[in-house]
Amino acid sequence: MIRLADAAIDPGALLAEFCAGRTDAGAVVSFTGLTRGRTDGAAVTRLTLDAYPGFTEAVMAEIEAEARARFAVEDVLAVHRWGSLDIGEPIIFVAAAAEHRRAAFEAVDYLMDQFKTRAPFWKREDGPDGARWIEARPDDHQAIERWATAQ
Amino acid sequence: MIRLADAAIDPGALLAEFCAGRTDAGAVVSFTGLTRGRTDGAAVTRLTLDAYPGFTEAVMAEIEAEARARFAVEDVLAVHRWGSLDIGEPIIFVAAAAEHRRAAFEAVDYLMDQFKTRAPFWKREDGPDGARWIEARPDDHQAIERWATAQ
Amino acid sequence: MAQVTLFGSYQDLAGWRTRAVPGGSLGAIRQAVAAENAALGEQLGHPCTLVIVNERLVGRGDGADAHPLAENDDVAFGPPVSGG
Amino acid sequence: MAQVTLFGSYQDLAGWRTRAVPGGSLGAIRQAVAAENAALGEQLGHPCTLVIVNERLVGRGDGADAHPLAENDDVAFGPPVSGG
Repeated sequence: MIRLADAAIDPGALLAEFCAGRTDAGAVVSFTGLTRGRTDGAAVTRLTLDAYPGFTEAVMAEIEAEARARFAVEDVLAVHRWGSLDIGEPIIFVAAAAEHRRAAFEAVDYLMDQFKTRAPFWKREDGPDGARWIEARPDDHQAIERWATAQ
Repeated sequence: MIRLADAAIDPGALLAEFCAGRTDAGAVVSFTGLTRGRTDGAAVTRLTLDAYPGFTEAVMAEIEAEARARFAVEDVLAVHRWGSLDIGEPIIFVAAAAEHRRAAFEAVDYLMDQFKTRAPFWKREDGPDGARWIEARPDDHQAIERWATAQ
Repeated sequence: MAQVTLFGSYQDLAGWRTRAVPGGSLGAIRQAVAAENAALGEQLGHPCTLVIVNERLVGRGDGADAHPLAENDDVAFGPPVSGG
Repeated sequence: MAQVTLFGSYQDLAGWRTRAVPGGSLGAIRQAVAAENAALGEQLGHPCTLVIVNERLVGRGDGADAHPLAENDDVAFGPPVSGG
């Protein structure tokens, strides 16, 4: 399940909802991305994420389908925030449930690597030194290569 | 931070508490272990975890210190339930916060592998076919070997 | 005329987000934009630029130039993305 | 006399959880238990058994036999563990 959220997301509530009523999955792994007050040494006061509703969910849903096909998971949830975010606010919540923990870890790891380089969001950081647009980092591009050869 | 809980633990509330106020950590990874209604094909109706308060936390704290020394994490939390659990109830919640996601993933992965084989808990599953004591699985023993050579 | 939307830094470069641009193909749209703003026109042709028509990715940069457009198609150009 | 506590399956095997057992070393405690319950005595000597004195791990199975005990020491024996 993929959701695009234009208001604050609540990782605690999302994890509680995702765990509720599960009696077959022994393992739930989650990732929460938070807006940092500093990147590469520069202060950040606000983060703005642009998205293209319709297209953005479609690409995320493709990535979700890949993860479901690739790992022995029972369920996957990804909620991505867009709009204007304060420092410390959650940007993304991703969770996977599986019978055993390895598949849950790998699915969330995979989803995050793919979202970082492929999910259509455009990020602008505002700080005392002005605004700058953020692209995927070199280590994000390296990270995604792990999945080309692995299993 | 290590906690031993003799009453129900709430992964959503723990994740919310763990994320709150973080402005330096961009990444929070969590693991939640849930009581499964079936293991290796056998139905389970109740899980009982025995622990040795004092000793159990001390071993968990040792493992936590290893993880903090080994990975670039800002914070680690592990809450382990003991006592008598219904199917679907959380057994363990582990979370790590880091500037970048790789360290957070690896720390939680490491903590779970170590807890599975080293944390002093004794588990009994009750089901229609009687009771059985559970030891770490062969794949848990394999999992822990990954950390002997890695980085 | 196609409705053209720009994302991320392309908006700042253009000074607009959405406008109607005449042209029967993506190449024609790019040329119309480049005639007015050479720097933006160059960015839209870059091989990393996502070119999206009616919410579907149709190619990257000037590699999508041949793609024909119908009246009222929604066209979008986006710089390299960074989710999560 | 040391207070001896058994964990996990050892409790089921013994039929008790905690009792006072006389003996000036862990080996003596093991022998006292084995005299009463040979199967349990053998388990306590197994190289995977955790042997804990006053909340500190002092060794495994009969490898810890030489460890001396003081009056009122807390001794615990646990089978292989499985957290998480």
